[in-house]
Amino acid sequence: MHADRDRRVRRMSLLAAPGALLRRDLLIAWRRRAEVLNPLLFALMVTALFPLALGPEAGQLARIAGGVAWVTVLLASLLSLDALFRSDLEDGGLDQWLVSGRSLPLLAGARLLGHWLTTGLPLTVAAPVLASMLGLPGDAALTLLAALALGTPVVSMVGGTCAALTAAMPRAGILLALMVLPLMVPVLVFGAGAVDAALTGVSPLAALLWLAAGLALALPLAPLACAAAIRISAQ
Amino acid sequence: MHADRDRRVRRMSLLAAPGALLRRDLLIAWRRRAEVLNPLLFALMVTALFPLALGPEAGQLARIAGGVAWVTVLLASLLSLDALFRSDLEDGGLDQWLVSGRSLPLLAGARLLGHWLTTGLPLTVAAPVLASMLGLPGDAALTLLAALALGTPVVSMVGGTCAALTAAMPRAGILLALMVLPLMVPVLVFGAGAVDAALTGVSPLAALLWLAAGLALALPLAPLACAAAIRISAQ
Amino acid sequence: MRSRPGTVTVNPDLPDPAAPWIRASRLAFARGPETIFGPIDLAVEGGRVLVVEGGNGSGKTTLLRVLAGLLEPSEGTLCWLGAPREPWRPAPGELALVAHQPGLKPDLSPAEQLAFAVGLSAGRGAMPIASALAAVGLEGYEHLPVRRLSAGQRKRVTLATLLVAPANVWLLDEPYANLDRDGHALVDRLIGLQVRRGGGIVMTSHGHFAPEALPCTRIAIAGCAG
Amino acid sequence: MRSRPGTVTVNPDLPDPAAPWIRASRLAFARGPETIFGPIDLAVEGGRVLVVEGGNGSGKTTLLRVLAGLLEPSEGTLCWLGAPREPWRPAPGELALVAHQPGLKPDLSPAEQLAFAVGLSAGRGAMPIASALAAVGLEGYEHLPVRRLSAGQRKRVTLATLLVAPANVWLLDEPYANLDRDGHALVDRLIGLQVRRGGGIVMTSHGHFAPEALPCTRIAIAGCAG
Amino acid sequence: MNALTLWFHRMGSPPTFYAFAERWRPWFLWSGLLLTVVALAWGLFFTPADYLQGDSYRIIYIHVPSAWMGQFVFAVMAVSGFVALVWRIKLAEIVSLASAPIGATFTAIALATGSLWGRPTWGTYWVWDARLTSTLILLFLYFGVIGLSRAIEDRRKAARAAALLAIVGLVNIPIIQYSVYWWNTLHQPSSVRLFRGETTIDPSMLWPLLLMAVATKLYYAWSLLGRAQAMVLEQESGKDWVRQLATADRNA
Ligand code: HEM
Ligand SMILES: Nc1ncnc2c1ncn2[C@@H]1O[C@H](COP(=O)(O)OP(=O)(O)OP(=O)(O)O)[C@@H](O)[C@H]1O
Ligand SMILES: Nc1ncnc2c1ncn2[C@@H]1O[C@H](COP(=O)(O)OP(=O)(O)OP(=O)(O)O)[C@@H](O)[C@H]1O
Ligand SMILES: [Mg+2]
Ligand SMILES: [Mg+2]
Repeated sequence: MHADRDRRVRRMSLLAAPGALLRRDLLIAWRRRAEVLNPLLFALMVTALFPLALGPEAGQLARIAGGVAWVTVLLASLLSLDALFRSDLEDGGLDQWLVSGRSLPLLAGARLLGHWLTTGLPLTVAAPVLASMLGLPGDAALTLLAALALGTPVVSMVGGTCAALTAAMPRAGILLALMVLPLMVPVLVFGAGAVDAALTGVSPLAALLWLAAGLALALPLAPLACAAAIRISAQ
Repeated sequence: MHADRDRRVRRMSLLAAPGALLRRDLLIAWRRRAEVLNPLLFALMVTALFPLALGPEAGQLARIAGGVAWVTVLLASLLSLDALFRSDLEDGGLDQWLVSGRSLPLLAGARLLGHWLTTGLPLTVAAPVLASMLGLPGDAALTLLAALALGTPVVSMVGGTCAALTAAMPRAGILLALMVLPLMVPVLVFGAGAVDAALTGVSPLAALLWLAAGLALALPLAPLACAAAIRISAQ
Repeated sequence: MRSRPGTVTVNPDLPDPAAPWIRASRLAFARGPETIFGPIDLAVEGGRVLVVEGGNGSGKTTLLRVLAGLLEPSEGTLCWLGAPREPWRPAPGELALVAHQPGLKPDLSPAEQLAFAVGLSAGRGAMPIASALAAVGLEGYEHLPVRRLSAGQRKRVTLATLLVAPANVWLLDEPYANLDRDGHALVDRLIGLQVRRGGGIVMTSHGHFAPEALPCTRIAIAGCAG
Repeated sequence: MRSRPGTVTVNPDLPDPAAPWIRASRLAFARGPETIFGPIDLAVEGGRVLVVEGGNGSGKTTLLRVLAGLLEPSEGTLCWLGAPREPWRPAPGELALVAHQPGLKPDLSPAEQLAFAVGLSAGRGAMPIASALAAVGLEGYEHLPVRRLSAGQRKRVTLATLLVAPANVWLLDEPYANLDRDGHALVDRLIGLQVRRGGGIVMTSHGHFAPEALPCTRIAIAGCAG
Repeated sequence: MNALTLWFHRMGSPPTFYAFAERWRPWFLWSGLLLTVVALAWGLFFTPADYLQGDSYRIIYIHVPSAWMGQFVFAVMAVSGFVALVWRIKLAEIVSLASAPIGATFTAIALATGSLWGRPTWGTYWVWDARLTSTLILLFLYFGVIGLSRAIEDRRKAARAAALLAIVGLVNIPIIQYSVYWWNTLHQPSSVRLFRGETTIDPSMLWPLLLMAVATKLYYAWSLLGRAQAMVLEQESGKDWVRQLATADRNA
């Protein structure tokens, strides 16, 4: 009994710091809630750009819809990743994380979760809209939704780790893209592949399972890697 | 004679401040010369991603090559625009521009020129590589080069003006994209249209002339608009 | 157990109650080939203020960042309460750092900043947020975003974190900078509080200011002052 | 023409040689509904130091930014050498601002920072860059990137811009902050120089420091200090 | 100073403007409502059904005026933004800022009714037609302006930034329109010829359409003045006249 309560108290206090961080990040996002819609609007706009660039023939468009949707989502995440740790590094916030003596992987995990909640989740929820703009039929649209739900957390986690590494550089935007995009190739291939499969009538389950496997791999490892990256950047 | 020399001296002193700014910007770029290649690498990488996302049918690729090249270039510029005025605003550099009493449009123009020299120019020079990656034939590749040479300065100028407006925001990446992308539609349409015309054997001259007209419009107006934007942001 | 009254004891198994909070022996820091500060010895004792003095560029800030565990010393050993610790990483509730860059978010109010500091802290013996803000003279500014505060007001928010998130050792980098006369008295009061409860304090100073009438040890840091 | 020896005259047609450099009448600044500093009158006279005193958050920095033309006053008029100017925009060589955020680029060396300052300036009566850096005590640091300098060393780089890019009026926000004893003497010397050549100086202070033995006018700014 | 700038300057005084808005808003509202009722009744009940589209075409009375207003309001926003930036007239700032959400709403309504209409007539909600695409881009331009103004906290600064972006956008709108037409005609010579062929419209349909166009402008004026009043009150809170207003309200 006693040991049990102790353990619960310890676990609570273990999660106190990341909990506070997540709450604060969401509070800041709430303060700038006008901006929460931005990744979404961006995705809509890039989706609109493609027809403008490629020509309006609808048939061609639907054929590449899965790829376009994923490229769009990747870019929207990329644009928001750049600032993920930069401001904390510059204003000394990361120093405070380190001096606090709290578990750095948990803090990093909270930050990554916050990023997904404010970027990946809205994009996932908006999947049906993207799908209808690109002329995807119902089951392909559902597949896109599932693929995004599995894939965007991976994007946040892997991208966030890279962002922690580049946080100390003043204009890392593109360097970050260079680091993140190759790492995202599997997500892109399986994500777009799942939609493609659904479009051509094949079962998208295999591709979705691969995405799930990636997620299962990233969940425990990304916070550790991210913490190590933060330590390097903070020096 | 005397009046002539006076005028020359005055013109020189008028250009002294923007000249110093351009020199300094290029010096900083040179210090981080590893990063100068980044927009280029980004463009190459996104170009390489498209076949992955869209599936490997080559014929389809060549048909959309102009559009893909332009979307890529636009996004590469976008990623580098975000930081264009931010650091100067945060470290008080813009205050010094304003207090100096020097012509703000000229200073803004120098900054925009610097951005083009470090982003648009390398992308333009790399056009043949992009073209061959996308399987564009010789004259379409030349058209792409010409279109990029005319279009990328417009991207720098219009995008830079928007970047000046968002300079005071800590995480403007996506908002900036929301502002810039709709304004870039004409560049995209005429740029991709020129390549398309060349591909289908039509003369791309009309599209290129439209791009040139856009450039001629932006050249005098963008520095003024950008200066106004800086004044607003610096308050 | 250490028995100074009111001390914020977080580590239940303190190795040596008589030892200073931090002892550094032959501590040095180098960037590449260049030594920033030479090998020095120092002890951060409970109930005393360790004032690090030196000219601009002599290495005061660097020393503080080494003690905070942000930079790795190139030489020397660091002990916490007499026990050597390698690598030097603080545990919760041990250290607090007040630096030039205090990690304030422009969009959040002082009260919200402090709430986060409480979340990061060990959370014992702390003062409520509202009282801490009142204590540093920010009544009426609790709910303004930090973006709207002046340089000195921001400094006061940072100082308030020392009250809501107590720590055994305070590392203060130029705590008097940007503050007005009242603010100076405030810093003196805060330092007095920590001294009375037996905590340790390291502060840097250019020699203009120092806490009044409190037990101080001054060490000079030898650097190539500009 | 104004005939103070060595004055940096940039405007060839000075409206009134006897007038102060800047005169503000009933100057006030408000953000939205809230007045930051009340209507005040002030004159920045040549050869005198105008010391603006006030507690934290009283509006000193805001006043300086209004005088620098970075913020628009909500009330009142500003005159340059007796002639009203609306909108208030400085001409080259008229103003210099030393603020908390001095616009230094982490990647550039002090010498390169100053070269840019020279480019922005009116470029007359200036000191060579190397001598200016020596004068502020940064010999040996000319070619290190600013990223590697300490807080005080950065402040010194900023002060050196006053030497290489002379201006009629200096606006100094807490010029003594972050500097050591030598640094204080340096600021005093710089201010003395500007006073002797008849330039104007406005500086903010919390009352701890002030230039020694120089003609000063002190004004207190009334704000709701934190 | 000519009469117009004089009027603008007088209107620039917040209490004067507030009183002006207070007086005129009901007029705009009631006349707008009246016109709407008349136009809709006329359009819905007293005009014949289209020989091709049946009754579904009647959505035109919402669709077309909204589409017109989307463009009109953007122009108003940019022009008043220009006035605000050049002559520093506070009122123009407010007009510019308050117009953005109204214009965006009209544009969104045009898009929504258009795509609802597209379903029965074209068999799809969306095609990449030139006019559709340029309306979508117009909506994005509005989003940019709104997003920018929301992201800046200081109201005056936000207004000026948004005004500048609106001006840049306005300069671009003709170019965008042209480029989009060029784009579409280049790729797709003849799928939807609906807009350009049909320049002749039956007068019995035209009249209610024109009435609706006037009604939407009245509605715009009403909504604009309301938003502007709220902004003025916010900016001036703490001033004497606002306090008097508040006490008068309480007493009433
Ligand atoms: C999302 C889909 C649509 C959009 C964005 C859209 C947009 C517009 C715009 C911007 C205008 C105003 C043009 C002007 O400046 O005069 C307009 C007018 C008009 N629209 Fe649509 N439209 C859409 C769908 C439709 C559909 C499906 C129909 C009917 C089949 C239709 C019929 C008309 C007609 C009759 C006019 C007035 C003709 C004219 O003034 O040229 N629209 N639409
Ligand atoms: N990031 C860095 N990289 C390399 N050298 C550095 C870095 N930061 C500081 N230095 C050098 O280390 C020395 C000590 O710097 P430090 O900031 O510790 O000085 P300080 O005593 O705090 O000075 P000040 O009183 O000016 O704040 C300086 O000479 C500086 O040039
Ligand atoms: N950007 C801003 N937005 C809104 N209010 C602000 C802003 N900056 C400062 N203020 C408010 O204006 C007042 C004066 O600020 P200012 O920075 O001028 O004070 P100061 O006298 O320089 O103080 P300090 O000695 O602390 O530097 C403060 O109360 C502050 O809260
Ligand atoms: Mg220091
Ligand atoms: Mg200040």
